[in-house]
Amino acid sequence: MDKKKPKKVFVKGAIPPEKIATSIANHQSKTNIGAHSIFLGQIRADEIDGKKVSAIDYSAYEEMAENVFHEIREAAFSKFDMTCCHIYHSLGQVKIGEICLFVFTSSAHRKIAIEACNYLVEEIKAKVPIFGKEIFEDETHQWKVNK
Amino acid sequence: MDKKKPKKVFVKGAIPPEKIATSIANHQSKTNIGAHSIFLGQIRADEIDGKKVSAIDYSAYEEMAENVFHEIREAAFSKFDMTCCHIYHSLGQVKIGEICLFVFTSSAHRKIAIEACNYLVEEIKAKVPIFGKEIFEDETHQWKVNK
Amino acid sequence: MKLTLRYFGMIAEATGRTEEILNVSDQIKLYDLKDQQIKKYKIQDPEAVQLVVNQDLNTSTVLKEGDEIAFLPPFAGG
Amino acid sequence: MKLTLRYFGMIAEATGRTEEILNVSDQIKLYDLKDQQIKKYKIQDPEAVQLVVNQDLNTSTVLKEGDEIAFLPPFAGG
Repeated sequence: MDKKKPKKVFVKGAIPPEKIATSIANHQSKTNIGAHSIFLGQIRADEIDGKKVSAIDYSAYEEMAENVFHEIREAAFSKFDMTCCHIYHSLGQVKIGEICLFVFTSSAHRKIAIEACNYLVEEIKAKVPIFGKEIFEDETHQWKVNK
Repeated sequence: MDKKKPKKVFVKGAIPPEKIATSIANHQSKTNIGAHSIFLGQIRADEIDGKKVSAIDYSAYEEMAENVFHEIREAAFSKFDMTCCHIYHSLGQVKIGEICLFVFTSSAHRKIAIEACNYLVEEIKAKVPIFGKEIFEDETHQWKVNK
Repeated sequence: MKLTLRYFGMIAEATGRTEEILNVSDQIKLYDLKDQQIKKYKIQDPEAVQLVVNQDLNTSTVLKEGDEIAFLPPFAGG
Repeated sequence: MKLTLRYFGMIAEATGRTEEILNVSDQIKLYDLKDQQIKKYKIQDPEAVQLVVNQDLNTSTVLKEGDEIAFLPPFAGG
């Protein structure tokens, strides 16, 4: 399918729910698909030492990150019999309650779509040079670290 | 959260992508959520003995099915620390390429949302009395059986 | 006693109806009822037919007046 | 030789810049460069700082003219 075409992952600001609907609708012509698995990361209003997070400001080593995203997709295609695979990640400020990560996998059968989606999420968290500044309501900040 | 309210799962015909976008948007005010996991079942144009599926006509033992859906949701809430959980399934005719199942789980952390979503999908496939008539392009049909 | 029988999916197709009310002996057991209807309607693959009394999968085999017995073919949700 | 250094996230915050071009001895190794810059900018938690040469995580420690060396703090994608 669209395995070989390198795709841009980063989007400016939050990922709107309508973008997700459009992505889903775009797959209705692919009638060999039986299952989609979607993961969405949403910004949490964490409270740290009495201060509440109001947004995360994402930055990245962009050129490297796009390459790593591409490699992760390629690895997923070689491991899993996916029909399609799409990844979008925010750059810049994303407010609490908004979506910052959208991973979308499709396959003929559910187990493949689900496993591929999980694989991609874990790989993205571990390997892509993206940095997150947690901005508190009082405009101070701290740097987020993935667990 | 909305654990106790029994909810109607069945919808008439295909589940439109816009319904999925609306569900996602409705969770932006829940700022304790960090991760959503979504599973979508889509009708495949399977070819069987040279005949191509054009739609599935879903029927159900509705009263029992709504009860089983409710029990499955309750069990998932007791097993997984979810914030929210939504399930929608089509009744009646759903064409190839359209969505017939929408499972949506949310949690503070990704592993819980993902595991809960997988659990729900497997439980739904195994335990809910839903029946599917695969309609071929020549208007003959056969009955679908879950594997 | 009177029982309500409900048929679904390929079973409803075989019986030509989705529901019927039967008048049966008070002593009839669930498996007898199943055998009787399977033969009557020549329902294929009886092993795959699951009977549910009053929407409860964990059902007893003893029947009583007014019970609703559903004849369910294999599930195909999702 | 000339090297391009790039700083990200909390490291860019500590250095006060996102990029600089350094003129260094041809013999400098990657870990020497790391030590030197960590000390210069008093970067906290040096164990957590990962250096990447020309965007390649599987990088050699030998540097050459024109290399781009990125100083990366812990990842926080998703």
